[in-house]
Amino acid sequence: EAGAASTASDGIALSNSYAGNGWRQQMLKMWDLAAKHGIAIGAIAKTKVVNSDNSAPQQATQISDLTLQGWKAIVIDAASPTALNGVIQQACSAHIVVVVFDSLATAPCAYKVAYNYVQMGEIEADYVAKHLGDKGNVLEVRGIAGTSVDNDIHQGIVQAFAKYPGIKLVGSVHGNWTQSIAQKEVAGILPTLPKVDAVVTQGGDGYGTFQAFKTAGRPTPLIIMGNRQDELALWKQLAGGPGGYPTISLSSAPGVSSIAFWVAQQVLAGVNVPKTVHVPLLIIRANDLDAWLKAVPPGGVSTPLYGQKWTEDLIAANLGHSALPESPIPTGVP
Amino acid sequence: MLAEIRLPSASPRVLLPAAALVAMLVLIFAMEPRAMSYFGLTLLLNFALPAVFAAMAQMAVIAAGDIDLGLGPFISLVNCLAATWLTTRPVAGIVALALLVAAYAAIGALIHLRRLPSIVVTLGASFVWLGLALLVLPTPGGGAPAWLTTLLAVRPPGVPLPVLISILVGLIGWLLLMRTSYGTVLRGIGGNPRAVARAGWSLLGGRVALYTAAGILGVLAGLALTGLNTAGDATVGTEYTLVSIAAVIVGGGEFVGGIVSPAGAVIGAWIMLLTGSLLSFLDISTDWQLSVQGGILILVLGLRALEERPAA
Amino acid sequence: MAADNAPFVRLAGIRKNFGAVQALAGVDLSIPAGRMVSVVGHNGAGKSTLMQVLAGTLAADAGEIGIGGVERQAGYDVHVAQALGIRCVFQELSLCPNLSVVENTRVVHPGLGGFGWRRRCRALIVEALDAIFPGHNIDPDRTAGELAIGQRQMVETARAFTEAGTKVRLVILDEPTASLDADAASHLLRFTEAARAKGIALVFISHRLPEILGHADEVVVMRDGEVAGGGAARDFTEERLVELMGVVREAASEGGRTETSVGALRVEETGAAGRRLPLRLHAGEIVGLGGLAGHGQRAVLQAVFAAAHGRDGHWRVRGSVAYVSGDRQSEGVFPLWSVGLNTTVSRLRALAHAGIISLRSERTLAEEWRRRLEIRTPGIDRPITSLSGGNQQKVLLARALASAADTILFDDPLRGVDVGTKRELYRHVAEAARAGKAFLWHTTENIELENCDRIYVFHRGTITDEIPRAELSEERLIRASFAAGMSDATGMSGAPDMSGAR
Amino acid sequence: MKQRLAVALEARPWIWSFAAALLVWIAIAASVAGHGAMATIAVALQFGTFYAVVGIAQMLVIAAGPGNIDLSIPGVMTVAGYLAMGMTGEVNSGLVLGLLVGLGVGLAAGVFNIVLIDALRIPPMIGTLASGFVFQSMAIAYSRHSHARPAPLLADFVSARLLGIPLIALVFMALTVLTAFLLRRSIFGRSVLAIGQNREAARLAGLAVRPSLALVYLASGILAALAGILLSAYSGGAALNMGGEYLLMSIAVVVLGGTSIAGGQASPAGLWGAAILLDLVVTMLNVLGVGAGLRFVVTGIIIIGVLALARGPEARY
Ligand SMILES: Nc1ncnc2c1ncn2[C@@H]1O[C@H](COP(=O)(O)OP(=O)(O)OP(=O)(O)O)[C@@H](O)[C@H]1O
Ligand SMILES: Nc1ncnc2c1ncn2[C@@H]1O[C@H](COP(=O)(O)OP(=O)(O)OP(=O)(O)O)[C@@H](O)[C@H]1O
Ligand SMILES: [Mg+2]
Ligand SMILES: [Mg+2]
Repeated sequence: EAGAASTASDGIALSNSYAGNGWRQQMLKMWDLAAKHGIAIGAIAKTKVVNSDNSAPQQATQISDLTLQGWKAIVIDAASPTALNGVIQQACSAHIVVVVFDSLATAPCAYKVAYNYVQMGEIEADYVAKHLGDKGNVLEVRGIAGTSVDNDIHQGIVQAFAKYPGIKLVGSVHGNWTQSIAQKEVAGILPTLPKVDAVVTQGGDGYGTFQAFKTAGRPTPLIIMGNRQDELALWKQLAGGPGGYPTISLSSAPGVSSIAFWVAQQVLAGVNVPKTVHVPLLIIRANDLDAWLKAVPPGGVSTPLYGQKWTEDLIAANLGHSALPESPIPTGVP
Repeated sequence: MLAEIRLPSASPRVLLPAAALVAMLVLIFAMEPRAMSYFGLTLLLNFALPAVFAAMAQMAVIAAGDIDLGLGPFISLVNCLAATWLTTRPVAGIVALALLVAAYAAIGALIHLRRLPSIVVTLGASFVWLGLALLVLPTPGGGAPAWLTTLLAVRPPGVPLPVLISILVGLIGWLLLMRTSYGTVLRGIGGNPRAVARAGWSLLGGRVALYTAAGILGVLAGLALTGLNTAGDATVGTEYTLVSIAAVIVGGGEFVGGIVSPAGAVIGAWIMLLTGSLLSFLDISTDWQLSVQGGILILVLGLRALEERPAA
Repeated sequence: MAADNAPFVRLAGIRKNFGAVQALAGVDLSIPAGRMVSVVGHNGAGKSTLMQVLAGTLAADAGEIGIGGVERQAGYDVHVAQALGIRCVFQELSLCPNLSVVENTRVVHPGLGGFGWRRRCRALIVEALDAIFPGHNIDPDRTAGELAIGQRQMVETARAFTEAGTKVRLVILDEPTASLDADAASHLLRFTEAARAKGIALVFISHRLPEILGHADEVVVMRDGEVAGGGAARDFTEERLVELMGVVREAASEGGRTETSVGALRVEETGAAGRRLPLRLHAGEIVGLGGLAGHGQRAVLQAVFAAAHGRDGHWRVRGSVAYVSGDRQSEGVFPLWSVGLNTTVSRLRALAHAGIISLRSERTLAEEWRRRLEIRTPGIDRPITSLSGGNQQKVLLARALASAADTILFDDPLRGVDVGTKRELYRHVAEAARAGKAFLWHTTENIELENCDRIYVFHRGTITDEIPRAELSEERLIRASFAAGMSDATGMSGAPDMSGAR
Repeated sequence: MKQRLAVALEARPWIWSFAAALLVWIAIAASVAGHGAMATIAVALQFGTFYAVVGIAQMLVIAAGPGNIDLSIPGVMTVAGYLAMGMTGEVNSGLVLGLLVGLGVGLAAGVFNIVLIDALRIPPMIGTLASGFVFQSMAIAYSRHSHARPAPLLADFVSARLLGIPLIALVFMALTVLTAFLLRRSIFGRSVLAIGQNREAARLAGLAVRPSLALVYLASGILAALAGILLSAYSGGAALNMGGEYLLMSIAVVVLGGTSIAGGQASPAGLWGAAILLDLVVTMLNVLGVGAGLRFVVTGIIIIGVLALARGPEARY
């Protein structure tokens, strides 16, 4: 019932711009699981993964090569939102289905599996403001300068805080979504800051931020967490203390690669898919924390593995502009 | 055609990388016969142009016995300017690009006058370029000027555009640097600056000339990249720093002594490009793809050492 | 002013200081057209500095410069000098090693650009090489770095005589024969006569006094940055020159050695494939390696050095070995270090306890050798680059002697050392030999071979003769150098070091 | 007088980095009205230690002469960090094994680099770039199997303070002094500096050229591994991208510290000035709330500016 055309003999390739951090590693793992499953059930015939070393020209070349090799669909986690548009257009012209996800490319012909990062910023800012009672000092830990994800989240945070005159952004550093860099940057600015009541983050930087406060001997503020195992474990540990530890974990899930995989398969199958498929953010609240912690190994990144059926529901919800399905809570991630 | 060029002592330096390039092409053609077509080569070598220009720019600096660690971010900056000002305010864009070339010349002059190590000055400059790129274009976007995208989409008869221009660039570089009399003097500066100065030549002028050439070639690399990408991004060129250095060395150049080869640099740029490409043709676990990239570099340069050994 | 009696060059009261060092203390010099003026002086006397002032590559602090009868001091630089037809062959070789001989020729002719410059340069340099060094065997398309040092010297010398546009009026030759063998040197000296006949003025600097007395028209003796005397060359003798230079030593008579006590075998050639005479060296011996430059002497030294460090099967070497190169820039000095550190670097193991060097013993050792070789420097903490070339060479010699090595390999180490210093150094070598050290001494100056007990003569990588000192004669040396007429005499430097011992 | 000052400065090229760091610090103190200014120094020392350790590694390599440079440092840091954490197994009793394995990885990496440079004669800049790819890729493969936190003892050690000064800063200042001493007084150090000035002369002077070069790359590998282990311990575990920023910064620290990129001379003390300077610059710009673009521009200008002031002692022409 999936669609008119059979995709059993098709191949879907993944072009990934960077494999050098835990999130991307988990993303690749989820791709692998989804693709293996897809092959096992006869949904597709083969897959291939090509990584570039965070270099847009190299990734562009590799996409050209995949085009040349005649893959039916190419799924892309892009090194740059703009730099691949030329080759993506080229691939589209060769009647190849192109799906971009996570770090998107803006080429109009590509299907986009998109998080709403502005919304992510808004949600965390709202949470912080509400929790502080519209009064307090907030430090912002940003991602890699010059990326659209960083700008979107930042924009959402600034927009949301505009509604709360009592909240003051007292500092901003770039933690590059990396524990060690976030730790260093926060530690550097911390001595010059007044009391910090909360820290808004972008994920991957919560643990480092906490370490910086701890070594500086400062009271731990409310830190918005990402979805790395160390962040969740930290949350759990802090929550065990007196008075608990209210926060939320907000992130994009590396399992989004499995959504992108199934979206590509659905397009190949001839299903009507909107050009932009919105994906719900992974939001972990206190009552789900234990379930998530159980499912993610040390050093891992929590994520659901999204299945074909779930993706079909997602597409339907996007088409019908209805509420997006909730991310499944994992029952055990390999 | 490139191999026929008579370079009395440099030719063995160029022959080996040329052989390596042929081997890589043969491997790719064997795995993907479609690559052998006009269309296939166009796709395969699509991004050769920015790489070739970048390699030539780096070569100009290495010819002076220097090294440029700022080239990649410089290319990004050109990309950002081309995707914004050059499209919306062409005059301002052209002036800005001209100023960038002048800035390169100024860096060359600074390095000479204050006797600074180029490696660190250009490292500092790389931060400046990146910062300026972010100021020009805080988030990726903009659009390439139409003439640029059209230019890069040209399909000349017989020979694919990237191949054609690569050969042309190599040829022009060879003519200017290896055949003209001033090019000879410039290489002499890399070999024995004092001797050249004592013969009455201005070392300042020479270095400025080479850095100006590097600036112009860097701008061309950025423009070519913009034409291919169709938009701007402040971090897009970063890799070109190391890629261009590796291309010059793989192509038979040396870090000291003004020993460079334009033909070799072009071949080196192609090798670096195809090294990344091979990953998409070979079936390698994602964990080890980086290793393979490193391994190919080691192989190409290691062969050169084996070949040179008997003479040493 | 009549061109006949006005000299082409008139320098007066030239002064030049380098920081606190006064290199030139008011020098006067005239060079008539068509004459060869020879400048002699001890190391550091200021000869090269004076020539650089004349060539326009150094600006004098004070003084008058008149060229062709016109005063020029304001704005006098290398461009002006070149336009006036002044050329200079500098003491340190000034070729670009990455450029071919043809391309190096272009570098010195700023006006020689444009279409077909390569062809024109080739014609120029080939013509000059042929005229000065017949049978030179240098391929003008080879890169300079591939040439042997003697060949590079030939190229550079010939290059100075090439004419493109401006006429050559004066050629300065600063120790042009220091790296040439006797044959090439005599070719050059013969050529200077032809050049003089064409009206070209020449300045010729050398530490080889016979060359000067035999060929120069006039002699100027410099001492400590001043002119100590001068006049027609025929009025001088070697002893008179040496006296004026201020380096008369009691050792002046010590030309050769008399007593030799031969000890244990130190170096032995075991696999003398294709070599008629195997080389041997005993403790207490000084053995010379003669013949034309570039016929395998250096290869032998390098092979012995490598063998001592365990890397050659054709040589058996007993005891430790030290090497002194005459090419101090590329094989000798550590330019960032002081005189002291440069002296002791080969003796570190003995100066160290548990791997840590004793600075006090190091100083003592360096001071001792500075005193013994009379190295001219205000202190051993001064940078080595502040020393004159000859004094730097002394430091290298001190390094080898201080190293306590059993065998010392000399690769023409007294190149560019003044005659007084040389005699002094000969004495040190003889003394060390008496103390049991063995020397293998390659020299391009045949007269130096008189210091050796035996001489092996090289031709095309093989030893063609073994001459005991008692039988040493210029004739026999020359005969062996050309392999006793077995091959044509044009084989000069044909295959530098390549055919040598491997 | 003026000349004597110039000579004194020339002999101490590291002064400039300290002077610049002091200026930046004054700017920070002024802009926060003194609030927390002392603490910023302690923080800069803490993180500066990682720069300094990596800097010692890179400095030894660079001192060994033109062309010598180690671009594999980030890869070595990462793979050593992972293996050390993994082998330690988060318990103090595993520390010895973890450290041994981690440092062993650094040693092996050094050996690999030597093979590339010495046996295969690949220019170090490219050879170590390529080997860095290999090490990084090993870290990626290993990170699939283990991602351990540091043992508590090690974690405490790297963040411990003595009288408000980070303990590891003191430890590695001592190592810096030792390095300076060895460069000046040991046969190995002398050999490295001699080789750096004139390799052929060093060979003919009877110095052990190839072994010394090998030792330099081995030391670099081990120190890079050490830096990786400490950084992992400090930030609660290894991360795949933790080495990235040290690729070019290790060179910047060395040269800003007054070491000549042309080799033959080293300025260990300057590493600390440069490391603190680079940390404080970032802090200053964060404090001033400068945007990312301007931040990079200012950093670049400071690097070039300090360099232009502290032009190395090597004379040219
Ligand atoms: N760079 C320098 N800085 C300071 N003093 C110097 C420098 N170079 C040379 N001197 C001093 O100048 C004096 C003469 O040196 P110079 O190089 O002119 O000698 P030279 O005549 O070329 O001798 P040689 O025949 O040994 O080369 C020496 O006493 C030396 O110490
Ligand atoms: N660039 C320099 N800087 C400082 N001192 C110098 C420099 N060049 C030469 N000197 C010094 O000037 C003096 C004269 O040196 P010069 O080279 O002219 O001597 P020279 O007579 O040519 O000696 P040699 O016979 O050894 O070549 C020496 O003391 C030398 O050390
Ligand atoms: Mg001289
Ligand atoms: Mg001299």
